[in-house]
Amino acid sequence: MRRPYRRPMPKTWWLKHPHYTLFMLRELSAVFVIYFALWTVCLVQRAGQGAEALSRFLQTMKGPGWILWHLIGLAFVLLHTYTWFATAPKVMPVRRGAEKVPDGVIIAAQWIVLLIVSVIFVVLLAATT
Amino acid sequence: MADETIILRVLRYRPEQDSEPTFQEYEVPYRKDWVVLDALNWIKEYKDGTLSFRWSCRMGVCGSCGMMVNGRARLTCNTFLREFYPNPITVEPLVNFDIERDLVICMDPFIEKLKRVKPWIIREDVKPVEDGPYEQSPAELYRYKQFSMCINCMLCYAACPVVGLHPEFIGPAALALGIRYLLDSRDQGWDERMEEVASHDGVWGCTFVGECSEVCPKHVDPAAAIQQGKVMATLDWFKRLLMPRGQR
Amino acid sequence: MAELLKHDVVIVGGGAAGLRAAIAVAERNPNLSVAVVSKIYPMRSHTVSAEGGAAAVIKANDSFEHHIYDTISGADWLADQDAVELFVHEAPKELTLLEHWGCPWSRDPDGTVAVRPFGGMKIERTWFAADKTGFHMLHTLYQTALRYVELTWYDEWFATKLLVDGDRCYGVVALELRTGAIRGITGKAVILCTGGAGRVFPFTTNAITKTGDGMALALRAGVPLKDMEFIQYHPTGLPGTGILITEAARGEGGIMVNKDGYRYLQDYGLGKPLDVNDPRHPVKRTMELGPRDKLSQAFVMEMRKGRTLKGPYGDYVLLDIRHLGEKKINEKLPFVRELARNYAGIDPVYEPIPVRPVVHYVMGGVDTDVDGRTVLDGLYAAGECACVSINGANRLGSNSLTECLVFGARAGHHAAEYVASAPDPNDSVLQKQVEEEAARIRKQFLEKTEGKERLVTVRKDMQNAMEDGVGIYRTEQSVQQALEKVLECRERFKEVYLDDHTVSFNTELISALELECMLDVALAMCHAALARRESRGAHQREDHPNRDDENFLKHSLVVLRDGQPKVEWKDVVITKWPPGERKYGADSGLPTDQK
Amino acid sequence: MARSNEPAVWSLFAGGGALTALILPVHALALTILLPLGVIEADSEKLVAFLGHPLFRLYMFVLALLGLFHGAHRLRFTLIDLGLHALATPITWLCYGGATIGSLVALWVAVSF
Repeated sequence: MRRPYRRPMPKTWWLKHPHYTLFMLRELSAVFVIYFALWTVCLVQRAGQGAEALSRFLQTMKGPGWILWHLIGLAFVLLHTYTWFATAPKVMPVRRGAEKVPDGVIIAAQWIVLLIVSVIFVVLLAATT
Repeated sequence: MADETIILRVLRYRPEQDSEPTFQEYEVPYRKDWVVLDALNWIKEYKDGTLSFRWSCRMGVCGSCGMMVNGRARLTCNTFLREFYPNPITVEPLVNFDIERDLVICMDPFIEKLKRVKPWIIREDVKPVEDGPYEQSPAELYRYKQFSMCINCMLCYAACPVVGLHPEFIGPAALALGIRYLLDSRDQGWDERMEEVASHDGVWGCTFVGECSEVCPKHVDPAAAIQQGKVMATLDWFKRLLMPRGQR
Repeated sequence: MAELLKHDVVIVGGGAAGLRAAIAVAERNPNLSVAVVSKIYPMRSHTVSAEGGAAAVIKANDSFEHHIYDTISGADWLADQDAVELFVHEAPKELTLLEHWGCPWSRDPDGTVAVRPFGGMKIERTWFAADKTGFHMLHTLYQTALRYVELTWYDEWFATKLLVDGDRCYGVVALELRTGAIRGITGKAVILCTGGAGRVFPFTTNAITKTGDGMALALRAGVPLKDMEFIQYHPTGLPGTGILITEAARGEGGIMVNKDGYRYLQDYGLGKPLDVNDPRHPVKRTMELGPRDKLSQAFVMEMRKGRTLKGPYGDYVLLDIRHLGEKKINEKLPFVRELARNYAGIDPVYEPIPVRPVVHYVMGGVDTDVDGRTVLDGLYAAGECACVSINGANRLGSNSLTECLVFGARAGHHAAEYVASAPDPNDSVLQKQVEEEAARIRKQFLEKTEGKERLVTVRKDMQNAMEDGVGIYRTEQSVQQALEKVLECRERFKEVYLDDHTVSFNTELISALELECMLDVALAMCHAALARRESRGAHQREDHPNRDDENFLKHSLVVLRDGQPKVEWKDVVITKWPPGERKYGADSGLPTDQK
Repeated sequence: MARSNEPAVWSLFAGGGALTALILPVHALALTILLPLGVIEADSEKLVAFLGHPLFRLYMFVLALLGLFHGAHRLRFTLIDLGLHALATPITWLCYGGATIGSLVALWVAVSF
């Protein structure tokens, strides 16, 4: 005779192991990606209304609540970046003949690109304003 | 030294008498070179012959002794007691599967999923055996080699929350195998196999938790296989979109 | 009363031989229904543990002649030469088929299949998939077999008895593990592919499943077991666990040293060692690439001289592959490294591996012809559980995986033809046998109310008796003692009382049925070892230290007559290669200008 | 089983993931924190010119499009994995619908500057 037993999956499965929790946090970074994208749309929209509107907007953003919120967002975005770069060698492995380029090399290369892009971004921003 | 012992908390479920699983504790001699499987065998041989579990090769290649050890999916033949001593060890059947009895899970869904990805070479033209083997360069071999190392131990299914949440998900091991054949230079079954691999239950079910690769005892990295499968499926999808049928 | 589960061909065992046979039947005649009955899921079969490779002539520098000669001389001339010839000729085709089915054979840079040398070979001819050849072959076969809808999979069904009506075999009685149901699975042909019986011994490379089930089933049905005295000890197992360190480690250039760091094999007629840095090292059919029986025997001699190392699991010597370097070890022997790290606690890149001889393979088995046929019509056998024989007194490394394919396929093909003309069984006769067997199992194990023996003690006593009496070196007295102990264990087995009396996934019951098989196989081994009063290959009788072709160039056959084991004899088939002296080392007829 | 049309959204998700991983750290730090705090000093008029530059508006639109689809995709699976499996279809419509609307708004902002 057979009577297989099915164990239910608890709703809190993502708290059962740090890896699952980290995964959930990684997925939640999406909220901030959305947020920053929309925030940028707002920024440009304000800029479209003129210098004064833009100043007022930035003034509001100076509030400690906003800054804290953005710092949290930045942390999540960095988590997103870190995890995204870490998975790149899995998604798109690079091979030279039979040899696989080590994951570390691919990950480091991405961070170097990020650094270059970041410098360009800041320089452009600082130089034109 | 010889008197040292360790506690094993083992999940028991006997369908003929239990309505649900319960834990049973066993005190087992502690030996530095014993693995969890050795301890289970000691229990079965000397204390309680009613404890059921699967095992065979005891050298980490047959894939039958996977269980949850302290909540992690492990091969019990290469999980040493010394990793936990002197703390007790909890042993449960792999999660995300039905329990047949004690530490034995029901493998039927896995076998069905294995078949779905058509894990065999599909050829339009079959080379006569007299003409000898196909040529395959070492580079071509290494494209899929890693994904051919799966021992079907199913630890990845126990580690994958998607398998638990959506039982119809084909899952890490079977998908990695499907992708192994897609990447094999001798295979011509791309279209046929893609129907499953690139289906909703296939690679697209995966949310890339990545835990399958963490627990894989053979470093198959099914998560990588599945992500590469997504890239392959995406390129294929655009190709089909841009090119009329029959001209691919 | 449960209906019979009817098929055309019933295959028992899901390892390399069983799966190859299943595919062969399905390819030969797609209208046949094939049952694959396996006590474990097929991909768990012990084929999975084979490491080094599979032999077949493929390279231009090799020839069938070489492979035949290596096999026959390795077998100490006890192999049937017609069978060896046929085996060698079909081997490349079978390995090529595996390649067509997707087996990831390791490759040379030009894309052709790579080969490596193994013990006892004049020319390197072992195809390999790194050092997980058996694993890759088994999974390739299983996955390929999954495409055949003609196959019905009885996974985790344990065959307990052959169904015989008159002088023909018509199926098996089998127990479904998860329900405990005992059913008849019938067909006009049965192919036994249940593997070897290494678990008869306490220290073995073999998986827990290798309990000689098919051999015992055949023996009980009156079919002889052939050459059961020949037990192969593999020279390099890990002490304690018995986990195999593949011969490929030596094929790639690994050396064996005693406690003084001395390459002791040179003292045992295996040639002179070359420096490991010499480009000609390792020399084939020499030193570490001698045959397994000689290497294991050399270990015992070293031990008697006190030149082995002492460890908690007995004496051992060292297998040193450090000079190969990390890159080559990772590429060619990754599993060796993984196993040594996990189970010996050493990294072979930096330290030599402790090893000792360990029971690895049973050369003997169910007596068959080259088509896998036994004396019982409708009953076939292939793989380790069969004895064709191509392995004679000592199997060459990497011949057994190929053997599973060649003779699995031949048995499958022949069975597919045979069932077309075989008469239908009488269902009620079979039904009755099923009921009797079910009743026996219930009565003897599940419904038993008392008994003073525990399974494990009987098993261990049997295993130790076999190791002590029928080990690498034997005498009349030692075998006689083992035989008496085995007989005593058989008596005690009747007193075994199980803890588990339930039906659903009762693994203790399976262990009991397996022990019952092992006791029969052990008995056959003892009788054969007593009867062969000579030393040949893996059968070394210290009271009869020489080979005796005059009296024993014969296969032993153990057969049950009125329930009593009797030893009979059958001539070895000698065609073109008259028995000669086995020579290894410098005088092995080896070309001196090897690459 | 049929092939899924998931590649349509997955390619946007992957593109968005790559773009945002690369640019969002500096983008968020510079624009949402350093700029309001005055660490990066900017003249309002010049800033308007910078933000209104066609290239920045194009960048804003691409960031919005890819970022929103990236986020929507993840949000969709997260909600389902948290136990809303039964609502998979409406969640899917909601997430990608939202991303589409957001992208259209971004396009309008970019064009109507």
